[in-house]
Amino acid sequence: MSSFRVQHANARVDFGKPLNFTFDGRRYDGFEGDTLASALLAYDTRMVARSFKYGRPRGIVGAGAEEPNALVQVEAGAMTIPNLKATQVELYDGLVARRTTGWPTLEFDVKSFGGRFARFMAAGFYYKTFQSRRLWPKFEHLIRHAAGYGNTPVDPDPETYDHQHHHADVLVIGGGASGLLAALETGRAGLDVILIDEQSEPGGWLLSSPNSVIGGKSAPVWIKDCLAELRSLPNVRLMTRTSAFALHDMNLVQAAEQIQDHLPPSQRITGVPRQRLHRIRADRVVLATGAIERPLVFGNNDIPGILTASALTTYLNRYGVACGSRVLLMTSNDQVYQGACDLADAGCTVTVADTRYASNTEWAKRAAASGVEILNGFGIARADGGRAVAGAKLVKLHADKNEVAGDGPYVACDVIGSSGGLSPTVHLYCHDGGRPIWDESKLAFIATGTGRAKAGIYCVGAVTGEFGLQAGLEQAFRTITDLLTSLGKTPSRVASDVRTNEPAPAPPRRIFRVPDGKREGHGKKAFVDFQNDVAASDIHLAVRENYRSIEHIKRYTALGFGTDQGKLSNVNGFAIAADALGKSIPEVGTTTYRPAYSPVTFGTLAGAHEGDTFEPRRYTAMHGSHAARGAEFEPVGQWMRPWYFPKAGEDLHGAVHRECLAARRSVAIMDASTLGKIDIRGKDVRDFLNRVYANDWTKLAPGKCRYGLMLDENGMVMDDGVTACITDDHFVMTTTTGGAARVMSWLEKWHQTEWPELEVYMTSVTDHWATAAIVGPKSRAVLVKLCSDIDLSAAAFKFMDWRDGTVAGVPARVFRISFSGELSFEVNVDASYGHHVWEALMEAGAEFNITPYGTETMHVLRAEKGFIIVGQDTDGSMTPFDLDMAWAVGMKKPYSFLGKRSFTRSDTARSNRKQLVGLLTDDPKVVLKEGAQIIETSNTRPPVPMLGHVTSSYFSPELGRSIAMAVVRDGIGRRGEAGVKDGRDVVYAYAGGTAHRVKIVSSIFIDPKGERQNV
Amino acid sequence: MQKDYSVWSLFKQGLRHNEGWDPAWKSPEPKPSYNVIIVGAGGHGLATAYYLAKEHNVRGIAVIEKGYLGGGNTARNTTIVRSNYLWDESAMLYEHSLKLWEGLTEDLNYNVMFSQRGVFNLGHTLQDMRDIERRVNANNLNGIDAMVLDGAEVKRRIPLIDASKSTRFPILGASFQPRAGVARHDAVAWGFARAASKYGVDIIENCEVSSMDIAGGRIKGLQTSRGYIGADQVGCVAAGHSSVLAKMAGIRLPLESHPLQAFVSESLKPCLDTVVMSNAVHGYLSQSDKGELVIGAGIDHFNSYAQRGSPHVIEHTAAAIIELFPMFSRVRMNRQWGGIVDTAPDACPIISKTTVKGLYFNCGWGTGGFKATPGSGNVFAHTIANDEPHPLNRAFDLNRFSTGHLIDEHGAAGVAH
Amino acid sequence: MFVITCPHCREKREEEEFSYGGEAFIARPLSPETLDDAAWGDYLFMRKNTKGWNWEMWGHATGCRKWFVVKRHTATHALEGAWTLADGRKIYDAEGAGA
Amino acid sequence: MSKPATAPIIQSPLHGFGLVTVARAMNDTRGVWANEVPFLGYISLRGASTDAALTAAAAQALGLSLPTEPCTFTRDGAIKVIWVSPDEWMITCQRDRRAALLSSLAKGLEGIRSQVADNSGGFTQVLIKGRNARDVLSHCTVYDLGALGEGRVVGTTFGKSSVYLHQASDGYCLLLRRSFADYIWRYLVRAASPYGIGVAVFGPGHSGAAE
Repeated sequence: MSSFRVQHANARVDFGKPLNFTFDGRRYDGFEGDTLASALLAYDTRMVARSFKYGRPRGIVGAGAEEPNALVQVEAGAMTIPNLKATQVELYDGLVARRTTGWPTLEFDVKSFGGRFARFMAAGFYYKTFQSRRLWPKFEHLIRHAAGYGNTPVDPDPETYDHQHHHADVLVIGGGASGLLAALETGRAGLDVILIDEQSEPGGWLLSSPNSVIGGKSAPVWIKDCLAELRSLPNVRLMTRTSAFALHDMNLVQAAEQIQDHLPPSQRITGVPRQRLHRIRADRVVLATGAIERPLVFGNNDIPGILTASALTTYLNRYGVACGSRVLLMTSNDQVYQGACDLADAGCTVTVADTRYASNTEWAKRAAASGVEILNGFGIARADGGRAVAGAKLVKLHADKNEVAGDGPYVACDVIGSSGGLSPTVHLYCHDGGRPIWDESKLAFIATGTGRAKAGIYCVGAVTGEFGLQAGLEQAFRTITDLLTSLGKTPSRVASDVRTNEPAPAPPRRIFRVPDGKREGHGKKAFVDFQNDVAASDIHLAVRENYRSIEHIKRYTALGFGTDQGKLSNVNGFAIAADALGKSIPEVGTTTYRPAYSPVTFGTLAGAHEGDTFEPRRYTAMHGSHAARGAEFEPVGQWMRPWYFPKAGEDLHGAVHRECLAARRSVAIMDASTLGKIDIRGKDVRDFLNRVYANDWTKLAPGKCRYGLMLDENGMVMDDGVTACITDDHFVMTTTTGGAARVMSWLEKWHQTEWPELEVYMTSVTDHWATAAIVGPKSRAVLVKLCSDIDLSAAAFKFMDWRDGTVAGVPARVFRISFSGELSFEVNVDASYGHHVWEALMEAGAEFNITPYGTETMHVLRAEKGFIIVGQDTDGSMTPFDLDMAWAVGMKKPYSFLGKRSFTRSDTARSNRKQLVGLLTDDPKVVLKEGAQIIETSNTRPPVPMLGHVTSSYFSPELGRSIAMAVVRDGIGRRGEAGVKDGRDVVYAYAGGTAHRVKIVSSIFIDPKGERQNV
Repeated sequence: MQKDYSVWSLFKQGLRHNEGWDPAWKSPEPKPSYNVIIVGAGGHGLATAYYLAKEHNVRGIAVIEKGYLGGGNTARNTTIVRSNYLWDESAMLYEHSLKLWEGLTEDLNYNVMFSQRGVFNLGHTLQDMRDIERRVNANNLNGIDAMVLDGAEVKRRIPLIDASKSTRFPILGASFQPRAGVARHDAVAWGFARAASKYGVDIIENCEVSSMDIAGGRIKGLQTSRGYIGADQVGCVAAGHSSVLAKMAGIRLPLESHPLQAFVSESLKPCLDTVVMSNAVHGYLSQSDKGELVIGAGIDHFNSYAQRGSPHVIEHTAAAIIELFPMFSRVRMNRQWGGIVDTAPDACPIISKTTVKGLYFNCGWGTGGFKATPGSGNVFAHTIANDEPHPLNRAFDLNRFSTGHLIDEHGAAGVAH
Repeated sequence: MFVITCPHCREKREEEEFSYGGEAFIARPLSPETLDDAAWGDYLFMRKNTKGWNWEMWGHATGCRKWFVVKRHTATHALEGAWTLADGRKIYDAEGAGA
Repeated sequence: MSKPATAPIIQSPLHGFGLVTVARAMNDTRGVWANEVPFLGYISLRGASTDAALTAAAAQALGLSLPTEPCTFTRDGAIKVIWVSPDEWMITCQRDRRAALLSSLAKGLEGIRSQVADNSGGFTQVLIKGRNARDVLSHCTVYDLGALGEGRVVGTTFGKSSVYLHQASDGYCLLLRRSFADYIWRYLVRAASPYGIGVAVFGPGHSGAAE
């Protein structure tokens, strides 16, 4: 037993509140405030994972978001979460976690055998082999199953997520010393401030450094006082467990809040989301994101029990866990000394191998006082131990070259911590195009405090390379002073408030890869990126193979592509690459990061856009009636339209057959409310319509309606509908259901941008009108029962007329138009009465067995008449002439209407374009597949030239046979009634392997003269 | 001469601590002039150079690149490869490309990890299903493998998908192309670079074109950040930056450059063995060999050259994925990024000669360029070598925007590639 | 993600309230019939696709439903301003951006 | 044939949720209280703010002035005029006032470039009150609610839909389109669930138009 608990007062765990949990099937105890990692380490746990490529034993390395190895699967079943970092999992009672690597077991891992051949599996090895086309799929199967960490749940997520939008004057990201200072100063100045911190409590590194003193207060007291004051300010909002994972243009920050993850599933509150996406738009963003310690790179540096020095300090001071009793620390800087002293004071034997020949004298004094042994000028050549570190071989380093100068002692130890210096957490700074710069004195890519102030981005503390507490606070104070001054405000503090007990810093040694006296690749593997098994030798290999751009190096070796986003590996990788390339680090390039800073669930990103609220469903005023009558619905655009109304035991075809015959023989009724309706008014309305429609509107008289075709500028049909002339300067246009919004903004755009001089206004009245289409020979008989103030007689109310009147006691506008070819009335009323009028019509029609029908029957009825559906019979490549609808084009109109000019282009003017025709199969029972391709002969051996395709196809109950519409090259000229010779009217319709012989005919299958609608 | 890659070379080099590997490609200084300069060292540009040298015996070829090779959309796409397009012209071009994909690893002696795991294009509405039927029948008559599957069959083949009727976009069926799949994007660029380099093609990185030397209606050379380079012929394959190059030659293109975003999840154990695409819900995904869910988002509607889009696009895409796979709401996004796609009005590419003699453009691939990489390079090489389009790209010239002979693939293209 | 000040609502609003309308000030030819196919095709399809300061149209979809113009840098996403069509036109012409 | 015996039955867009039957008096047990304010009159008016004749005639016809300041509304008792754009307003009123207002507008605007359209079937209103009303809205819209002062009204997003939004006494008023009402109500209820939502009885004094 080498690890042990140290129950000191400053620990952030509550030793009075024991919790138990399970890892990999074994039960453990921990305390409230522990993370899964700290609790496991307290049990001396070393190996928690196997490495991605070689299956090497791996342990916990860090204490937070930087952790590369300890990826665990938490909970099971629908609640399971893959790939959480044990260092970020807050312990709760009954927590169940397991490893995500190591097969069949952690102890006995198959991959580790492959690992023995690591030298044959260097970076990019799979690009160089598995080239057999036959064998690759088998290799790939193996690779896929060897890769991957946790498992996705297989059941739908029982928890929910949501979004919240915020707007603030100042957003401070990071609740460490500088972040707290920034929030206090801006808060005191009366600004709207949001402070977010990713951890369960603010404090940042101070939580790991309780012996620090700020302005005469110990760190814990200083934090407590800051928080108390922040909470007392109404203009400051403090959010914990909230990780800012992306910074976007104009200071929009996305942050993910963990609302319930730290609670046992049994204690989670239903109705409260599991996680929440905060979208924060701030005038000024203050990045107080701190820095992350990077380890030094040395042989076997991935053996479990080798952590970053700062992690060792954190586990001791914050969680009360000494990770070992014989501690070896290796450093290039001052950072490890406080921890070294604390560990020694806690009873550990501590040796510091300081790669510098001269340590910081003040720290050396304090260390000596705590009984810490310091070996100056030494580094670790190689660590020993299999699944737990047992010792390390030191070498004497050259004073100024990173080379071995001589032999060194062997140090037996049960834990190693190393520090190569700090790397500023510049991830967010990079997201919106910011570029950190390399500072050779600080050995870090740093963000500048006010360099991006113009964009409203300020950086404070360690993220700017001011790593010491004293220097960081001073820099933060200066920067916030600038920020406040730019707003005409003044800071409340005086600099003395941030004086600390920190010794003046001594310069660090510039070292990343600790030499072992061997050529790179000859000694023990020295890992740079643990999660992707990238060793220093892999980087050298990449360079050797001319992958010299840092992006190539990263991609070829996978450096920094893990879920830790290269937090530990990036700078070491750069430095080693620079070495290999013989360049300086800035010459290699600047490090940059993409969102997410730390992984965020898809659920959080989606928020409430899920299930019922994924996408709007629009309903008409009659929807209740349809649902009550058992309608099946079809989504059309955002609308839910009745598709058909099955009676008991009826399928689609049965219902449609019945509905069609009702419309043709008696009376049927359809909800047409979803059609777009646009009220257009103004003295120039006819001129306007003449420009946006192909038709001529000059002579349409009040009281009359006309069908119109709307074209895009490319000359292709984009929408259609009936437009009524109310008065000379007032028209009402109808559009397709799916096209309504598009047409409305199309018309507005043309009016606003091209023809503002036209006196016309448009208003959408789609939602105002509810529309019932009463269709069939008996429709007049039905309507007359409910409408006494319109003369409905054929003579008085002609086809394509409209009238105002009253239906079922409700003011109504009735159109005598027909999309079925039958006598038909479309009754429009204030939608508030839509349901009432629908029910009244059903009641009045009962004696004629009035039959409600849906979109499917509507399609059959209109196809029998050869009426097109835009979007089904057209696909954006059909002109009015292709549709044989020249009658709807007013070529003589003075204004060159939208799309007209395009007609005369060579390809558009071609005679043999695809044209809309009707098709009749030889076998009347065969209903062609919509989407069947038209070919010349029955030969279907590819490649077969295609003439067009079937756009609409149904069985027509009226005709007792199948009918179809299709677009066919030169089709109009090939129609049977055109008297074509030698069977040019015969083609084949191919679908799913079979070709049916069909005749090309007119697309009007019944009542070509259109007499029925005129009765 | 460069060593071949094989198990044996891996073994031999392994024993020598991997110190004996050659550079994958050479990085020479630019020569004063070349017969052909390809501008843009993405997959398409490198493939063009490779096929020019290999199939047309052209020598004196340089590929110049303003950044690092393969750093544009080649490195930023979601790697879907398929050929189930609607219109003959595009179907034939993409099928030509797919055939090349099938032999590419062996041809390049570089494993591009082409994985023929099939692609599903989901249908959620009756019109979706009509369009799928139409496209699949056209594919079959063009000799392209494709089939229509119903909702139950889709569920059987993709166990995690939500096939319930209650969803906002119920899955009515899908088209399925078995030979389609995914590949390792970087490997394609590196493989072509290495193979082209073997043929003596000069690959010159960090070399940005600042102006074009055009005299008497003919291209003479390029002014670059690494000096003037003469050329008899210049092929521009610059994707999002095509309009910028065209401007230097006084040519206008029907292109708009938009951000196209994508993201990957953390690495997971295998949970999805194919590629799923849905235009209706605007999401498409596959799982990489490394275990990451690779997810393509919609394009941002505004023009941009910033390789950065808006977060709500990513959020909507995550929602779309959850609509298809509800359990993935607990999976986490690890990394997101953006590319710049050059979109044409008919969602089809432009592979064309221009009004300037010796100057050619290959652009407008929009959201779908990756799948075409070998085919695009192959026909473009032919176009340059013969100063005449290959039969497969004749229809993709610039004239179609005045004759009106557009090849509208919005249906097949959608957002989803 | 942008914040745009709608020149009609005179308020800063989030990008999601707007829809992008493409290149600004592409005037419809006054007499299309007099253009040859190339010129008509140019009007229909050819675009500047500027890398740099770009004059573009945005519509305030959820707000006033008005179309207006924005000057935005397509490489940095910097936004210089938003104007009504009329006001924007004056600046656009003054800059010679149409040339 | 004569009119049917039964008088026409009016139905509001949120009828399907049966809000009337579950509504109760507000209390402290819920963070937010909401309900539909149904059956109002809605009139779309278009014309140029800059046209003095129009603004004068409209003011005359309505008995209150047209707001010409962007994103504001004017109110007089039960009539409210909402600025939508420099050439568009939405007038809300008690349903029984609609016919009178339509005809007085029609008469008053005779010969003036304008448009008047009855949209009463197309819209409804939802009132949201309670201590967390603003929190709930911050989940639903991207708009900066801090900028929404008294007397201001904005058209903005609501989930993937859109609404007109303004403050109402101790709460907010949403003006929305009929066909989107179902989606918006579901979205609202979901957003409110962490705070607890109740369906409130808003007294007669609480008609949306009076807010």
